[in-house]
Amino acid sequence: MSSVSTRNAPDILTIRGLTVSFSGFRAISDVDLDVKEGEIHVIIGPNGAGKSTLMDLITGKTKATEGDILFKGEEITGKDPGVIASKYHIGRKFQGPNVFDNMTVYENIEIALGGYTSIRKAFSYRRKEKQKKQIEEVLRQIDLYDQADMMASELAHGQRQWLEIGMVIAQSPELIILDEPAAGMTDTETMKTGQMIRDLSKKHTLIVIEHDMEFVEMIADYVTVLHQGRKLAEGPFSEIKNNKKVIQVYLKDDMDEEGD
Amino acid sequence: MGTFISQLINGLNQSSILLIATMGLVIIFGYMNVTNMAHGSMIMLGGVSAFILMEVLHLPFGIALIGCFIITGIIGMITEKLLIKRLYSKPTETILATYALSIILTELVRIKYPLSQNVHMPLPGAFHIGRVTIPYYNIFILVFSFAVLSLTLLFFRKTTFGKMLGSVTQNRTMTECLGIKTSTIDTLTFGYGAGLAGVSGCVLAPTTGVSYDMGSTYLTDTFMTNVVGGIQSFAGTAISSGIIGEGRTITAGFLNETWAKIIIFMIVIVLIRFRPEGLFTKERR
Amino acid sequence: MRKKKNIFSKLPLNRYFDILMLIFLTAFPFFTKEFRVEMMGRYICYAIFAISLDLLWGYTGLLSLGHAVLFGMGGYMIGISYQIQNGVVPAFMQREGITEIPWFYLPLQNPIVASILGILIPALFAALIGYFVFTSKIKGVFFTIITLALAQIFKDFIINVQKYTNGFNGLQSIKRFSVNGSTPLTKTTYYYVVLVIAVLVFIFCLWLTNSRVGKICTSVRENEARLGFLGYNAGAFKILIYTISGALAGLSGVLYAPATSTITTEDIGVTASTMVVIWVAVGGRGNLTGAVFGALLINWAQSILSEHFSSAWQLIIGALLLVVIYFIPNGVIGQIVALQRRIITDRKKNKLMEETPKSKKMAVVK
Amino acid sequence: MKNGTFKKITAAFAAVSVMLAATSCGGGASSSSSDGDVIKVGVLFSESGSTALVEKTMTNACKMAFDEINEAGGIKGKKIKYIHEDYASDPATATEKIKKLVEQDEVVATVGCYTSASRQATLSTLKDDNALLIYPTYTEGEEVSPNVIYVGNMPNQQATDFIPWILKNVGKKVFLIGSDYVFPKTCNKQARALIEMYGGEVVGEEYAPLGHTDFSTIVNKIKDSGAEVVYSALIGDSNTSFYKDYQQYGMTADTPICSISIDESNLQAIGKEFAEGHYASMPYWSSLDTEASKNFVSKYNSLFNDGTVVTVLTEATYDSCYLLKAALEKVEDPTDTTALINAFGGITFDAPQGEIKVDENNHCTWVYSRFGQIHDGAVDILYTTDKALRPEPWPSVLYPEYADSNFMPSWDDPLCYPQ
Repeated sequence: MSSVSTRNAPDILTIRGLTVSFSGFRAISDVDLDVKEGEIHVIIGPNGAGKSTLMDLITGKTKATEGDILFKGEEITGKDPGVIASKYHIGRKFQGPNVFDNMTVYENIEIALGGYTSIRKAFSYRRKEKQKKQIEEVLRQIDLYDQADMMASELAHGQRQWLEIGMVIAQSPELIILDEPAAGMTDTETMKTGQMIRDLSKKHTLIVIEHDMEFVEMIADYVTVLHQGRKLAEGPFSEIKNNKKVIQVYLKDDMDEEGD
Repeated sequence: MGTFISQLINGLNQSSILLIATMGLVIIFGYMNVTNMAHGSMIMLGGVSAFILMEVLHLPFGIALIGCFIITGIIGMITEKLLIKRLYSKPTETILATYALSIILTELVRIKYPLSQNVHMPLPGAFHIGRVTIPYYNIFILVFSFAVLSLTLLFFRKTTFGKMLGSVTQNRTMTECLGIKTSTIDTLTFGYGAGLAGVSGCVLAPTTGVSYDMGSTYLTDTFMTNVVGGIQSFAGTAISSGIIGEGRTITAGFLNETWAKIIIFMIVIVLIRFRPEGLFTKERR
Repeated sequence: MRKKKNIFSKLPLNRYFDILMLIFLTAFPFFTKEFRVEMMGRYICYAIFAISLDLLWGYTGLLSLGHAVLFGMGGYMIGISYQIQNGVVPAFMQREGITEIPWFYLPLQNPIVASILGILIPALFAALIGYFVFTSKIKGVFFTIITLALAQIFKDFIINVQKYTNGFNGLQSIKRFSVNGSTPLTKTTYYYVVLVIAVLVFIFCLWLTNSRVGKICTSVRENEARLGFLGYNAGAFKILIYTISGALAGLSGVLYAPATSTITTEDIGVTASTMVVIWVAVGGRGNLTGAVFGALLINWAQSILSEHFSSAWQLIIGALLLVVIYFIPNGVIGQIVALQRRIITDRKKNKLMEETPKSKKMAVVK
Repeated sequence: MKNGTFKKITAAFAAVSVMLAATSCGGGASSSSSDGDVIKVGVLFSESGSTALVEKTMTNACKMAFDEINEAGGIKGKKIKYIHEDYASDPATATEKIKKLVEQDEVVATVGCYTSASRQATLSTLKDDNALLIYPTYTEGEEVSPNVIYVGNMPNQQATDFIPWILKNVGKKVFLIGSDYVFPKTCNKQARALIEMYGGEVVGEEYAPLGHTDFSTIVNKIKDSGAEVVYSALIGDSNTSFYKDYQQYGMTADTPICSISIDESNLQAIGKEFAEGHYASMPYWSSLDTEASKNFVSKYNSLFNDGTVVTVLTEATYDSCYLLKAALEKVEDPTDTTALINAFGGITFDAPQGEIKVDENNHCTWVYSRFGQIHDGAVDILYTTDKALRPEPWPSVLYPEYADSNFMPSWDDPLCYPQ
């Protein structure tokens, strides 16, 4: 276990010895991870470090070869995505906007609204004041209130990213996973997104995957660095920033990439 | 027992027919991800080309085989350029467009050749072993389909061009980065798949005769075979055509043809249910 | 829709079109010959059939090439019913040496029971196939292939068990719902019965597709994987919609067989299944209007045009389909709806820009 | 805003009324011409769909016959106007089209339908509207509708002479095969009874799905059964594969196939070498060496160069038209359907196959029985009945109880036809 951990809150997500391999290639190899309640836990690492795969494992998209994932002490390893989302309240925003294109913004949020996912509940769902208020609140949070009746496909890129964040919020999850939420955004939009995430952390725990170091600095409570499927380092951002191994492996890589 | 053995041998014939008819689909459906509802029509076109080459122009069977490959291959390439190119990653539109194409091809052939046409048997005669008869032509189909299978495998695994085809279909963006012109590759691959369908039509022509609707029966059979074997797997397709061909023939030996079809279909559905990625494919990422 | 005073409160154009079609169909018997009315009645049955496919394909994105199987099941239920009225063993069974009505046909003697079974059995069958297909990892195209094979096999099956189905010759003399030997409904009355049921089906589907369940189905079409991460079991919803679609397809079959007085294996095979796909594709999928319009238009055109272009009809259909795919991919009605949508959105965008010029400017400056 | 909507509705209304106008024009044009100097006859054959090809030759035959009749002065000075409708090989469409012909075009009779399914689909309309269909295809029988004249032969007319001959000259152990549907199964049921009656033995019976192409299994079963002759009622393109597989899997014409369901168009597809030496039975073969037949074939071939060939169906359809002409000449008012139907009883026609006659009582037709051996892609006729054979819709060999009542149940029996 890492010695740098000074965090006191209980674990919301605990990962032990997680490994997954695809036809012999170990994409994630023996990873341990603790996410504390209420924190913004940022995962960084160069391309191919296994960040998204790790998220796939947590949300049930990919099945682990070895190891355990515990949500509040309960085993969720190998469960179906639907179960993990509806029963354990883990919401995920994917890399790149992943929304329902030919539906309106309003409908997107409405579908995401947690608690009506079974067939029976879906039939008994009525759009009453309570639901409307809930949806409108989310729309305000992601600043898409005025665009409610537009098709998701008609939104700008950044707005689509927010829409997906909104969908995750509407799920009212305890743990939110955001995969590169600020990718492809203008500076203003990135700022706005950062603020959105900080606001979110008042009510939720967040895992955020990010590339952009400025953005990480802005939001991160705690950072884990992955490299080639292994955990390289973890700690508060200030510590990570000065970690030699990290600088060597990651920051250098990152600079190379930006140089492309 | 006698029935069983003779049916087992007959099954080999059906299996090899299924194999050669499905191979084009492995390329077009499996590798290129194009749900080609016109596959049956392309088999039919091969048959019609065989009729024209062998019965109208009186060319030998060997030349007809190559001719059919070239003719349907070219038609395939034209199809790809005109129709399919604009529909990659639109599965539903592809199904509709290829279905429309199959209607058009069938109707055009029907107008020219409304009657079912005879194509003479290039290899008459048969082996007789006890009560079991094996026509020479069946042995030819068996050998030929495995030859085509091996050639195709060699082509895909060993030649630079074949590897290029493989990599384009596997990872489009990456090969584009490497500066390979994917659109040409796509056209050629599609043409190759269509050409294989044409060859199978040519092989079938002497046994079934040629008619404008000869492809329709093969459409579902070939898709089933391909799906059971694993859509990208030539070896899997070979095994699944063996299973389906043998299963159907042996069942028909003891029951009748219709029930054999129904029973094998139900088994196929159950198989697909539990092995959607095909019986003989390792799970991919 | 939300109560918000803006241009959105206006209905999409296709809903006006629905009303027009309804007016047209209601008035239709007043100015045509009876056999044309009968014909149109048959096309309305096709329209219901097309709606059932639209639910499955247009809304949920599952293309079935074997939908006529479910349609045919409904038709055969009612068809059998009129072969065994009053306990008479039909000639085709007697020919095969059957002297008593088989036990599994006994409940069908009552046409009302047969109609209900004609809806339930296809629904159950769809649920069963749905269970097999949608609880596994089978992707969209595979569903299409399986249904295609199903259509072929089912037709072979019906032909094969000719003892019970009269095989290739099909079933004839299906009455327009005479119960216990009462006089069948007149052609025009039956036309209106079918029309009313069609309207009810349409309203039901309108409600369904605008309900949460319907929206979930649309999300299945849009992005099934995403739906899973929102906590849904997409498979369950797919089974549900396939079942509903099956029931409606069965219902259309139940109505269709008495409308033509016959049901044969031509109505259940691959060709029949692909025809309905073409109607929906041409009319436009995912808005109900297109399905109805496509079914009525193409059948009507076929009937009128086949008097002149009969041998080229299939060619025309093939070409039409290609034109639709490449030039109006949303179908005729779909294209109109999309156009209206675009105009409204453009207006909306302009309006938003006028309202918030400052923030926009800031974004640009920064 | 409201104004815009109104405009749209108006526009749509306009569109609909254009459509309506088109419809009513289509309806009006043909119904207005029901004047006194033409007799309208319907022709109902497919131009598209699976059976279009076979039906093309039937349409041609109608055209040829009616043109001949008109050239010869028509019927009592009135020309025949035939209206062709395409039912696209689909029984439901056949229902629709027969209604159109009867109710809109008001034809006096219709010559048409190929498959039994399409004929049966028209029956309830024929009954409701009291209309007449003249059906030229050979059929399985066991159905007689008061509104249909069956010009095609009944199975007994192919089998009663053929089977004893086979048993005597070819072999006594018979294997029955057929396509998997009503016609072959009914014919084979009758064949089985005849075979047993004449001291033969049925050693096997198999059915293949329509359009089936792999007959190796069935050929193996035939081989295992020790059959001396195969009696076949296979339909359509399946024949091509069957005859080929038969030879490929080591069977020869020493164990011949005796077919009651192939005609000249199938022979062309099967190929000379595979059909050689086998037998077939039909009321008419285009190889028939009589003046009438030769004239018929050459005239057909000179008129139609569309890939079709003269078959028994062509001939029967041609006969149907002439039988209709004869019946029309007998009645006062051609629109009196009941009188017209009654007029058919006992009518004769000197057809290409010889003189045929519509039975006085059961609406079927007396035709010849001819069979022969296939040689060089054509049938060498070995046997012809002296005169036309009596039609037995319910064959006496299976239904002795009907032998005294014109080989059919009474007209009001529900078994008589689907009602």
